[in-house]
Amino acid sequence: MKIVYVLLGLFIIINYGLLQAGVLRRITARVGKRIGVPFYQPYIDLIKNYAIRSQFSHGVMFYLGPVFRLSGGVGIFLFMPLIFGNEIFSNYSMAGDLILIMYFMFIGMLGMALGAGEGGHPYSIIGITRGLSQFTTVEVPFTLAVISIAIQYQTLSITEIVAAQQGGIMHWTLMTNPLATGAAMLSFLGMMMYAPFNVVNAPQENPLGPPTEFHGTFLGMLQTNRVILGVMEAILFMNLFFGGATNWGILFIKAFLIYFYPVFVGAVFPRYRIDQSIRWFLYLPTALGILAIIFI
Amino acid sequence: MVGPIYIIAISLGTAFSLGFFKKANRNISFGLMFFAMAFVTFISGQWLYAFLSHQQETIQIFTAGFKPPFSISLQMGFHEAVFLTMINVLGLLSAIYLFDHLKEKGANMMMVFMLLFMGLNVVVMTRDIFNLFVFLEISSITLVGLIILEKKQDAISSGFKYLIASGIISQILLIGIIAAYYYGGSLFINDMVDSNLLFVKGGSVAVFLILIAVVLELKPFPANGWALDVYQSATPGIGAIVSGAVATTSLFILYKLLPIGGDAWLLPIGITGVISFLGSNFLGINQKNANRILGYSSIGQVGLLMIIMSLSKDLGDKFEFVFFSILISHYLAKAGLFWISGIINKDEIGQWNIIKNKPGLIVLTGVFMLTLLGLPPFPSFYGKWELIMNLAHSGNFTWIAIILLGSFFEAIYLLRWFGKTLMNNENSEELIVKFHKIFPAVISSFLILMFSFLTARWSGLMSVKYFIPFAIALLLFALDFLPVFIKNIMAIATVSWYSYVLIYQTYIPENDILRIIFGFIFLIGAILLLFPGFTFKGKRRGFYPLVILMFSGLAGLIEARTTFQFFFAWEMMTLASYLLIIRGKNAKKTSFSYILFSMAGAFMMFIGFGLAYFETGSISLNALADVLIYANWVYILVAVGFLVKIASLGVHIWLPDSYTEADDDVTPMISSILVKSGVFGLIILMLSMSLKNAASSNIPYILGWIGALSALIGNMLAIYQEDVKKLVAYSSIGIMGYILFGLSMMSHLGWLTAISYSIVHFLYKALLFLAVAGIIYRTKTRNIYEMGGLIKRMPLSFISVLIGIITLAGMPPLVGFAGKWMFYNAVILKGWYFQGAIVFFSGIVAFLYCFKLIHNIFLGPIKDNHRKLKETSVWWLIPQFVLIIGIMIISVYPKIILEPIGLYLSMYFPGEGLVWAGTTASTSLGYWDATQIMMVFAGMFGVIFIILFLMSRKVQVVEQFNIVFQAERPERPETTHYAHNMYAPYNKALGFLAAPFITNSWEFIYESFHAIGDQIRKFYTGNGQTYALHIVMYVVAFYLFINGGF
Amino acid sequence: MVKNAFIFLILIGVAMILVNLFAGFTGNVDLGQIANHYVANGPAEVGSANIVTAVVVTYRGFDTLGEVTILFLSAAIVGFFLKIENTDNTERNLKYTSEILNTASQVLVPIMILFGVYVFINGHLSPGGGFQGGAIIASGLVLMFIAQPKKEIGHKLINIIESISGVGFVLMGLAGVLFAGGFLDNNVIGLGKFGTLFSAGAIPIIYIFVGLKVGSELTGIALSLKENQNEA
Amino acid sequence: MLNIILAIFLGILIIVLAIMAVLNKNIVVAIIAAGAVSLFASVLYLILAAPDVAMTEAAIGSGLSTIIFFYVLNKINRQNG
Amino acid sequence: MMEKLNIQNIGLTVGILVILVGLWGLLTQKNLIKIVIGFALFDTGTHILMVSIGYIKYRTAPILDEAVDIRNAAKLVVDPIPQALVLTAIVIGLGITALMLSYVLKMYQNKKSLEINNYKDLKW
Repeated sequence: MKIVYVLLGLFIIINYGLLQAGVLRRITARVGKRIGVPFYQPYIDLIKNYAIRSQFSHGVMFYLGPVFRLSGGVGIFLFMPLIFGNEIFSNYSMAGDLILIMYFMFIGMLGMALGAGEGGHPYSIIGITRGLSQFTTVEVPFTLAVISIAIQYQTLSITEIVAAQQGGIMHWTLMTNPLATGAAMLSFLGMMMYAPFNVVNAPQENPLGPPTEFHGTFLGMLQTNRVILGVMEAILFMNLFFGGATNWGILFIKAFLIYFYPVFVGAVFPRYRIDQSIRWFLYLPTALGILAIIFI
Repeated sequence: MVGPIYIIAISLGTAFSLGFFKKANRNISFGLMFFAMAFVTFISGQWLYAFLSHQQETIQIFTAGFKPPFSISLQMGFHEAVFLTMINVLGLLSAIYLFDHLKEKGANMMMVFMLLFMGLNVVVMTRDIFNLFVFLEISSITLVGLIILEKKQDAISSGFKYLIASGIISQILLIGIIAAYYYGGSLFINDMVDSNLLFVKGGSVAVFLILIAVVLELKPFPANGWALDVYQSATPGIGAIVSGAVATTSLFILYKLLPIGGDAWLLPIGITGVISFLGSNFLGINQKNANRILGYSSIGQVGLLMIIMSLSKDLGDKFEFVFFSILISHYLAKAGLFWISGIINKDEIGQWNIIKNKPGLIVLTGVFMLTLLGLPPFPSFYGKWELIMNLAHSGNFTWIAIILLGSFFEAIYLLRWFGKTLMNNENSEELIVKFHKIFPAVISSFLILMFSFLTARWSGLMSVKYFIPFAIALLLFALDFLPVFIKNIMAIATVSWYSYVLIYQTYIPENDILRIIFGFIFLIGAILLLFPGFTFKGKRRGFYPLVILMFSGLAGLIEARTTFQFFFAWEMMTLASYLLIIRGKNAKKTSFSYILFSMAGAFMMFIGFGLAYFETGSISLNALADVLIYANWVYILVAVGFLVKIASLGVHIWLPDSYTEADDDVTPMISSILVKSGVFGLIILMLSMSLKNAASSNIPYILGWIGALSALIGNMLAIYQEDVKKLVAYSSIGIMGYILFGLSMMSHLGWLTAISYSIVHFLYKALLFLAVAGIIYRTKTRNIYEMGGLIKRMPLSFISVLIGIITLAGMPPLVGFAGKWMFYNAVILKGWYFQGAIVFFSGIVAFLYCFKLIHNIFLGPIKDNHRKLKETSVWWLIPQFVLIIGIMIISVYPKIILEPIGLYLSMYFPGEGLVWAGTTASTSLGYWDATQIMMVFAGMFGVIFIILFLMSRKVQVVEQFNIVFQAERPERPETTHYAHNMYAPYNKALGFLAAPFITNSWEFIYESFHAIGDQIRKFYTGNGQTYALHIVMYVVAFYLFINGGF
Repeated sequence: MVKNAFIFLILIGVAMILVNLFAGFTGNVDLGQIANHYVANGPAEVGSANIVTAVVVTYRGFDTLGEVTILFLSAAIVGFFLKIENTDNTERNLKYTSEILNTASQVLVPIMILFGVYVFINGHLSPGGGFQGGAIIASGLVLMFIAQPKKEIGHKLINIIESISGVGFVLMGLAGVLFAGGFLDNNVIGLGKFGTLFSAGAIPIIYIFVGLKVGSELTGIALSLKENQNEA
Repeated sequence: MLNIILAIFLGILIIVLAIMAVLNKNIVVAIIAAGAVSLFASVLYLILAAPDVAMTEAAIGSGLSTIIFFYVLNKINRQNG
Repeated sequence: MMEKLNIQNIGLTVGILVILVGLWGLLTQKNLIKIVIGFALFDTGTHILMVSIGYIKYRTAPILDEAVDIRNAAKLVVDPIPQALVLTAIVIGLGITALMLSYVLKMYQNKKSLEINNYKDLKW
């Protein structure tokens, strides 16, 4: 029975994510004085990709890469409680806490990187290098923030963290622990890999990049994952810092706003080089994180 | 029984009658001489036997039929018998060794040779001081004569220096004697001791002159340039005599005459010894000439023995044991080394690698050098232990520090030298070893082994069962001619038997969780890691005895119940691992730094144990808990030894290269098993000390920071490595830092993390190194940029590495995550947020090199020369898959290890453990259900995989892009790997963290030592006159010092 | 110069030590216990009128053995040392010495040798003994070498005398162990009448050995150095 | 008293000769001076009631050792020329 | 002052001075033969010292001939022991001097130099 609810939740999240992606793409286009794609464009892309029959593979790991990637995304979904107080949509969050989710992010990255690696394309390794490098430093402020809120709430269970934030906006971590929230939100920019931290994606923008390697069904899986992952990360931040959600409506709104924030920032700032972004994360966000721990 | 007077009569008679044989066949002369010397040896041995076997009384031999003091008397007591036997045995061996020299030079030199030993014999026995002077002159004249056995210009001029110096010394002695006669009225030593010479004005000066002359005979630093030149220039056979017999005799003179000076002279003698010991060992570091090094070392050892003599009061009834065990080690080993030096016949130690292809000689050299260093199981080890412990008991920590410092200096040059003997040898000069040259050295090494056993038994510290590993190692050594396959089976059988006895029969019934765990890691691990040995062809000479010694050392650590046993096992394991590492082709330099750091750490530990003994008076490990006053010191000192082993930041620089350069199947042993000895040591230490001791509570805090920084720096360095073994090696530093951090948290969860992580680390590090080694075995390269695309060729290895790095990186669902999760909880509960954050950051950094490892080896385009590669040998794969199974079991059901450990720990850390509900573990902070996660993951992965499989039915496998050789030929091989230097941006941003400033600062220290030593030794100008001046200055300075003139 | 000044300072230190050594020196008034024993009982125990001889040969005879050994060793080493490398040097460039010296030596040498023998045979009665006698003999022989460079005394002869006397000395010592109180006890044969030539037990015999031995050794040393000198 | 004066005289002579032996540039003179030191020392021994020592010193110290010195010197000079 | 002026003290003083002069020669002279001469002087000085120590005022040599009454000898003769020791020491000294000289000779044969500063091949 659980599985049915979980799948239901997954279905909702995927659809929501696709829509959100479409809407955001349109918004950014408008900001850039372009017309942009229709909001349902992600659906079209997805379906098209899954429909392509011709497949090329470079080997087992190449084949399994997208599986790993999607498993990572879905895994985060599976272990994340979605709606507070709702037994149905708490998924498998009883199997592990916040730490599990933090570490589950690695699985997808690893699988993807391995798959791309077996493709043997130089751009893929460049992208992987950049992604991994940046990711290590992005995690620093986030980890500090997590420690800070763990100290604050004396728990690592997401459900309990959300529970502690109930009772109005003044109980949100945003208010009770603004430093941690600040640090985490800065690192969120890096996690979402929008500008200025999207040099990671640069190889993909190249016509010869990994998207050409991973195509068809593979690409479809990757896209699915990206949709899920984006939303889930937003939900994670929502749960940790913005009081969680007691129903789907609030969840949609909050997730959209949180998701919109890196997009907005990305629309404003130019790209950093990778070594610049590494340093950047280790300065201001990390400092905030440290302060968050000191002043908790 | 043959009276001792016949020693003299026979020697002199033979020597005088050799004059009849001057023109006769030299073999006859030699035979006569040898027979006489053998008989003399027999006489002394017979007396020794009499003293040992039954209550033989000390006897006096009166010459001329009058009682002393009216005539000269000789004394034969136990001590005399011991020394005489030593001297005469050396004489016999030297005679064999110098056979060709003596034969070439004829009867004259044989007389001289023989009379040298006669002189030494009388010097030992005589109780008349003027007689002592006369026979001392005999021995120095004979020695000068023997120096010219080899006609070298250097030898002649050094003989002249020696003559001048010994002439001055004997004149000083003579003046002292005549004045002592005037003031004391007797030349009989016993009378002189009883008389009140010291209290007569002038009489004390007479005593001073006599004793200073004796001290000068011991060639004290710095008034010893003449002696060093002799050591250097004389043929090494003479060096053996000088350091073995003459120095021994001189020590006996000091022992005999010291009572004249009374207690007031003990301290000055001790200080002289200290200056000699430290000074000459320090200068020895700079030497390159083999015989001169041996000379420095001899002088240093004599200094040590002088120190011991001056501390005889503090050592009490252990004095004899300490003195004798160190003396005999020095005597046998130094002579042996001189003999080997003669065989090799190369001045520079850099050229000693000529023995590279002579395993026998290497073993002998090793035995002698390690004996000098006082490593187990050689006699000096027990001597040093008793020395340090008894000094500690009476609180003489200054002396302890001095002794250990000097020993460390000595270790530096001896070990460097040992390393050089194993250097690769390009020139194929064949070394001819004559039987009569090698024979004495062989005998000497046998004697060392015999005394190892005897001193061990005599010390009462060792029960017979500790010799079982040695017996097995010796057996394997004797069976060294067998092929690897059989020896490997034997080794596995031995370790299996050992682990059966220890773990199954002992620990499991006792339910001693800690020992079960580490027994498992050490021994079961050993069995697994011995499997790849089957892939080796040929004999692998010397490998298996060392392996057995190393593992039995590790087992000994677990077994140890006293600090002695612990230290013994520790040193043995260190030694064996050092020798294993040094077997690697280019491992000489790095094994040197390994052993230096280890020795320094061991010495610290030694002092720590001494301090504990000082306070508690017990050498039981449990007694560490009773240390209160010096708890912090003990804690720090002992911990340093362990920190070296786990390569914590600051003392880590030995590790990467050692791991890298060791043999491919040795590396996993060291990296996954041996380092755990440090962890085990820390656990034992902390369990015994910190928990019950509030005073030491801030040390874990420091250790915690060290651990965190080690984790960071180790991982940071790992990501830039292009050598695959080095990469894994650096990661070990990181992981060990992680474990150290866990332990130093001093909480239930921290320890649970650390201990379980020790197990996990063992599993995946062994797995990774085995996989890597298996790959190296096929690809014949360690450079990561020369690999690539191997996934299709070696899929099984790929799986191993994949599992290994997933575990290492701590990704769910594998068991690595358990560590991370518990860690978070522990850190937050403990409140060590920043250290924890650093450790986390480094954990993420670990992800970088994990990926590099798997990607650059297995993915991407394959190299042309690897296209035909096969999967690695099954012997590499068997242990890998056993380990994988282990990892999987623990991953699915971590409760099986975590729960018992938790129970065990709750004895020490009540509360704050994991609470188990079914398969869910929880703390007050969070929860985690490994089994469920695994199931969810597996299900999800399977579903997604099936979806993909269904949707992409016709997959066409294509080759990768080959972008490498598109147009130009690369100039450097590394540029042919498309992912070379993949973390360049990271280096650009955070490279400063990986700057080798620690290595540089250690090197700076080492270089400074050299520079200082180089300046100091300039005062040995080589001018005989200057040396004479040194002697006179030494006398004056000593006089001023004694009389408070300074 | 600075170095010499420094050495001077050091020597002042040595002087200070030596002066301190004799700071308590008052000059003897009486013999010490041991010396007293020697003088008082020496005639009875050893039978030698020359107490120094008694001490040298009997009471401290062991020292003398060592001393002879030292000379023996020096002779051996010097001989060995300087013999090398000029074995094939047959061409000898001899120079002729003056007539007077030549004649004088012919007269003097036998007298000196005789005197030497006298000195060591009478060692127990009058000043002198084996060393002095041996040295005198050696001097005589050396004088002969100077005067008559052609005259040869073979090393071989010297060696044999040296060996025989050395072995004899040791055997006398052993005889003491076997037949009397200990090594080198001169009581192996009767002490004889005090003050006569045939008295003092084995002392004259030992002194003959010592004299021969010292004489041959010293000659040997001189010979080694002399032989060497003729080489171009 | 006469003995004392003689002893002082000998002593001064010995010391002067010793200094000469050490400082004189000419080695032949130095050797002779050293031999003379021994010779006068043996006279001093006679005054000190040590005829045995006096004989020995005269025969060995001033006699044989001087000769040996000269032998060596001679040999060295020949090699030089 | 005058009572200190006896033969014994003169002997001691001369001995010490000769020792010092000998040492000076040993330590400062650069010529190998002169060094050996210095050593020989050092030796002689020691012997003078030793003989002086055994001396007793107004006594005769320890030879019990007609001049000395045997029964009262202990009151009449000087100490024989230092003399015996000196005898030994003189001979030993000769042996060592001879050895040194032969070394000097050999060194000279090899390098044609009597300068001690030229024999510093071994050092440090």
